[in-house]
Amino acid sequence: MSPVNFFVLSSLLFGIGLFGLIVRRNVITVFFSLELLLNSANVLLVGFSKLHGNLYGEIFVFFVLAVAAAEAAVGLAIVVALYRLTGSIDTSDFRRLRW
Amino acid sequence: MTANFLSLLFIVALMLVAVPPITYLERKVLGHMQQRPGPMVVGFHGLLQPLADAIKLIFKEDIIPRGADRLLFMFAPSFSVFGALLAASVVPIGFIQAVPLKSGLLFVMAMSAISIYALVLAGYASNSKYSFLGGMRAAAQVLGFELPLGFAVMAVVLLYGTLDFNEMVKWQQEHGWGILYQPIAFLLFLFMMVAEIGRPPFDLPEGESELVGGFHTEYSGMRFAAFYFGEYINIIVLSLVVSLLFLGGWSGPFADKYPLIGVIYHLLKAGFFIFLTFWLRATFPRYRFDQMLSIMWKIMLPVAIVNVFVAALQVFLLKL
Amino acid sequence: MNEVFFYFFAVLSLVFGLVAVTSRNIVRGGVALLGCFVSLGAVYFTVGAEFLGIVQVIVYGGAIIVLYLFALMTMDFATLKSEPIKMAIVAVGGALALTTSLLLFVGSSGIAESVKPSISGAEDIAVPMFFKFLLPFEAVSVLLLIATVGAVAIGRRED
Amino acid sequence: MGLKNGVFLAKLQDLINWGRKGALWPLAFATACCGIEMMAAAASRYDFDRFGVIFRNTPRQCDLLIMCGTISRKMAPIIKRLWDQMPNPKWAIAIGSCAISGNIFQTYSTLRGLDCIVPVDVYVPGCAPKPEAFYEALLMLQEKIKKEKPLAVEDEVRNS
Amino acid sequence: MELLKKVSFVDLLKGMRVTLRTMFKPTVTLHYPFEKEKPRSRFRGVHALKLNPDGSLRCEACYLCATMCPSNVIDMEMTEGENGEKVLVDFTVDLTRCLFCGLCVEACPRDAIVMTDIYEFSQYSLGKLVLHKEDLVKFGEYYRKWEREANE
Amino acid sequence: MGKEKADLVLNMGPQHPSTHGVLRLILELKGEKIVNADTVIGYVHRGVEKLAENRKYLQVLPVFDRVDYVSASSNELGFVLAVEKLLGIEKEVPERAQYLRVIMAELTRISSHLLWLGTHALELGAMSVFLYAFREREKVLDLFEEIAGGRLHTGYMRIGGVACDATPKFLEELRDFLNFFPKKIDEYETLLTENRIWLSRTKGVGVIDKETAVNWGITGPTLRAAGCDYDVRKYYPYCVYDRLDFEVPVFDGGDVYDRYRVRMEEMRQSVRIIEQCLEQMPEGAVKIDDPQVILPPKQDVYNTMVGLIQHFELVIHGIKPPPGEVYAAVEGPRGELGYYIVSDGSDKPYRLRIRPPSLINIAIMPELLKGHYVADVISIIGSLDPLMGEVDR
Amino acid sequence: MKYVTPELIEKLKSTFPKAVESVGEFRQEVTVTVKKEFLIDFMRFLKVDKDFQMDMLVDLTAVDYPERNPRFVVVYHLRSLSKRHNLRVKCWAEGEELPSVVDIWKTAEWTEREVYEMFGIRFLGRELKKLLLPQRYPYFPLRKDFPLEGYEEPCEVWDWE
Repeated sequence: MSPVNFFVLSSLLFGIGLFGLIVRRNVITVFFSLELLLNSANVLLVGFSKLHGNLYGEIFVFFVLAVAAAEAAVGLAIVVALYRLTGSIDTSDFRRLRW
Repeated sequence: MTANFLSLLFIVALMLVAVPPITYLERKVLGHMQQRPGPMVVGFHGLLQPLADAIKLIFKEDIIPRGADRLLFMFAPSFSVFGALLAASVVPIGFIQAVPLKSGLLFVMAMSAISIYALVLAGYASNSKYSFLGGMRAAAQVLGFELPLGFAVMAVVLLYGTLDFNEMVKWQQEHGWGILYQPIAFLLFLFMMVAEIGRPPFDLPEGESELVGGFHTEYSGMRFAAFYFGEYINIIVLSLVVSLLFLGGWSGPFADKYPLIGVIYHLLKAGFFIFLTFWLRATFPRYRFDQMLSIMWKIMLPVAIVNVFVAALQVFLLKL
Repeated sequence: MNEVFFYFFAVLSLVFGLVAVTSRNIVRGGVALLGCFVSLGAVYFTVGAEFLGIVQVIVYGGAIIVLYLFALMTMDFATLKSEPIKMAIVAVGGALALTTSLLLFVGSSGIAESVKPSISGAEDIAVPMFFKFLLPFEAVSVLLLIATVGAVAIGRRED
Repeated sequence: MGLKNGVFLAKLQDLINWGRKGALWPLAFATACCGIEMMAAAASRYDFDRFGVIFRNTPRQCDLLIMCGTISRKMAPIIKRLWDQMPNPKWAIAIGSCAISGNIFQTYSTLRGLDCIVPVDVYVPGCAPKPEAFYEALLMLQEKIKKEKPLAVEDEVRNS
Repeated sequence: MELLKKVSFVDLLKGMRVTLRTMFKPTVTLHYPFEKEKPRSRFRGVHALKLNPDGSLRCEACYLCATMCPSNVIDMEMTEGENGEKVLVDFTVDLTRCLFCGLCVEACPRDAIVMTDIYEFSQYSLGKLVLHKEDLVKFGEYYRKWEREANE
Repeated sequence: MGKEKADLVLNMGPQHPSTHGVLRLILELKGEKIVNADTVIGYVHRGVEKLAENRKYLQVLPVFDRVDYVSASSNELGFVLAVEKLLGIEKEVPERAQYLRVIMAELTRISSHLLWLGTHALELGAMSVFLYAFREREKVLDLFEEIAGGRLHTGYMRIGGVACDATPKFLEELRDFLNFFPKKIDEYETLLTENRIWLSRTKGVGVIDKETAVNWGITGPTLRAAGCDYDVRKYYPYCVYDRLDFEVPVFDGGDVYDRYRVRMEEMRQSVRIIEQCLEQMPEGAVKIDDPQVILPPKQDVYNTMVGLIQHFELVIHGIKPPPGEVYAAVEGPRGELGYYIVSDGSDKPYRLRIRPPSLINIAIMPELLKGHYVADVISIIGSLDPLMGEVDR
Repeated sequence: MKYVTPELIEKLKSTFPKAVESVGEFRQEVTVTVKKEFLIDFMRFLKVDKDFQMDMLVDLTAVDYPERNPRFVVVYHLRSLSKRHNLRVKCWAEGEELPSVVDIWKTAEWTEREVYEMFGIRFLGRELKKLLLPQRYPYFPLRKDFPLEGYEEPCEVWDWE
């Protein structure tokens, strides 16, 4: 199997993630886009890992997973707290620096 | 490859075919535990009861409530069946195994994590408050039981040193059943299994008397039946897994020479756990939502973690 | 055979990913994201990264998306405004995304070797992870711990 | 439609009717006295489960409305709504004098019977009827279901 | 001790023992359409008009049962006979409203209206639930046979 | 801190598996926690009090069977006692009738508590207890059918006595029942009393303390679970309760669990009372000998002219108590069941008021539910044991 | 049922010489009729006085006498759990209004609502909603001039609220 497959998949995923990140103003969707970006990196890592025949890339994916989980936990906590305060999850509503 | 494909067909067929008799058996067992006979009239001793139920459900009007998220509403029940069937495909029954995965146990856990989405999405999509609460409970329940389940499994995995079901059985054939080494993990796993398939005393997402029907309040006809299929396939799969993990799977006298006997052993052992779920349903009240979570987090999780250390100690001391 | 599966799941994951970021309904978006991650898990399977695929499904499917959905359910959907979409932003975002992916693609292509699928189970991954990469592993676990504590601290309201 | 086709349809019809009458799931709903007898009928001594009858709590999964007890006018719109929520095909049994005609309670606040709001298939007199009478009504309803033509288009029903 | 109890799941196992033991007990179910239990002798079922041994009606149309009935179930129609006595033309019992309280039986001074042990009387239509004289007399025949059996 | 904001309004009932019929609760939830609750009742309001004003004393009796359909005999007894008090003949009712009344009332209590136990357990998920309780309840209903002819609506009491004497078969079956029933109570208790799930679901849930309970006018097992020993049978004995030796179970937790224990203990005490009644019951008539009040024996009606005339008189003109007003109460399974009758000297009650124990017991519910979880709602409703027929009348 | 002793009635009369309209006894049941303006004081006294200690309001209902004026009499059944005695207090509802006793006994919370919807007697100083019938129901069913079968009322009265 050609590694190009992985490059294509990864770059397209990255593009989709970036698109969402720029266009959407819904915080949750922005988080979704972030997850997609992380995953595009994962795909590439797995591809290279199999390409080189060692498992370091796969191990790196683990670390990415852990970071993603941490990001989701903290991010969601912030979003829920913001929602409680403002009643909105729209990024354009979060303008003030303090309440 | 062909053998694998045949096994896959066999297992899927077995799962789908086994569900109706199990519902029948459940009604019979429950009935007798309550001094009543259960289904009696449709067919000899009610044997055709599941068939009648199925025919009725197939030809029942299918309602999608107004205001529901149509796509997710239609899609959610199939999640439950697909997740359960995927999990079933990696579980060996005796010598029959469709997909010999290296990390089979983990795959089963992953798939059961997926099938919980059926409940959550059904609860969300129904646009009914009861369903919604049911869905919330399902989501919270996942967060509750996944961790202790993981740790309980971790203990036995440490002991066996593998995630492959076949290796596990081989280990147990050599050293004796896992329940002898890890009784606490066995108990924990039983509890979590009941919680995972959502049976009493942990049938909170359904919560018949509190939430009317929980997540399936708004479902009728075949979509409702699909939930049942998923639930019962899950019961079968997890019963098979418990007997693999702790009761030596297909090991037993003569099982080496005649693999078919092994299959029967395995099914019998799993049958006991299926019976156990009926038994629990007949006997126990239901936990409250917050109590269930606090049991999971405050009792089960610490016990499971300590148990992992115990398992490590066992491995260290016994030089297994 | 594996290649066919790879293409199938890759396309599936892309479609789901696109749905996830463009869907108006956040819950549907979440489900699409789940589909995307599961198909990515299947993609890993096709090259033999079996353990990783399962972990992907467990972590993303079993934990992260459930967390998202759970948080979403505590919000009142009626109050969530539907966002107005400005074509200018869409155009700029699309262009930017396209160029970036093109750049990435161009930059990484040109490798002649081919990928050799080999099955990597738990043990294969565990050995280098716990010996060679022990320090990063510990660091990541500390990060997770801090994240958990932080999430709890933020989530708690001052009653 | 050829003869063979007709026979096949007739057989299929029989099968559907058999399934439907073998798995009647009533709504676990009662307003008054007869509801207690309904519970008794569902309990061990009589055991509704023998006939494949399982009580469902949500109207979406029900085929049968067993109306037990007095229907007050305040309750009537709700019962109508429950009936509308039930998916087709559905049947209704009026148990006891209250559900048939309002019984002795011919007062300012009671409805004169279930058939004011819902088409009733079987009427069971009694106040409260013995649990056996519930079974008789169920058997009568099964007889009625047997004669139905679930696959027939409406014109055909009109012609026949 | 408390802890031991908790850990050993005694409380739960005890309950499970009860259900398991019950499973092997014979069922208490009455298989209704196949086996029927006779109601007790005082059971209040569908009404009947009793007949004299010579086959004539015992009812003298005194209206006491209709007066006593709290639910206005009973109605009768009569004409004057040849000798000036009242002759019952029709006697209706409207089962749709009946309470089955038995007060009519108590009120009857001639022991003419009685309650049988018939409890299976479901109908497809409301009209059949209004019993007329002929039905009541038919039930009266049944009652006579039943009474004789009870006396034996 | 002020009123918490609710984020979900849940409309529980009228059709809901565990609202005991047609109670409707409007719950304002925050997560699964209730911040505000409201009760809507009246879905089986049948106008019984109005109906009673339009029926004669003799005719109205069957209606009260249907008011509290689970404890028909207690309701009849309350009404009958009130009318007898109005007539001033409560001392003249024959003793055998009094004992039979007590037996019926206590059997009713058993059957009502069994129904309560079954449904309450079913609501909390213990399915078998429901069916076990109904298994024994069938035996009680058989007894009712044997002595009175009706399973639910016994129609056994009469003003001035009871409808008919007990048959020998009834007494025999009753003795059998009393022999095996205590064992069955033990069986229920093994399933529930020590069960940790049951304990966690019921202990400390829905606590009502004594002062609150008295202030809200709560009676019956709910009051006794809160530590007050009020029981009409002990405080103001009617029938022959002053001659019987029994205890009133009192617990002082005031939570759902204690209400459960009170009811279980009450069933045991009921068995004891019935046993004593069977021992002490004298032979003799079961109806007062007064043709103004009760229909003369059938023998007299068929054979004597006097009897026939008295019979006609009573049926057509009915009982005519003197003008006045009385309040008589019995201890029903749910609490003090009172009948307040105002008579203007005619054959119909001028005003008849039933003091429904359930109505007054569940009035506290909106207060009580606050701060509990949705799952607790059902256990609290269950423990208060409201009967909607009686609440709405 | 034990009712309060004559001495206690005397005490009542001496404490509230103007309030007590009449004292009646029928079948050993004592009924005290109280003037409307003294009702709350009288009730509070009955609750806190150490000789009475009427800590439980057993029942609250009303009787309609259409030919009299005022037309309705509200009947309170009081009980002392410690002294074990009862007392029936009556109060004629002049102008179909009475002060509410819900502050003294919570039992009145629902029973007053019921009396309001059945008779149309308004209790002052509290929120009154219909209890059993729909909020839009226009009649008061337990009044004597209301027929048993009721009047025709528009259908939407019964609609689910």
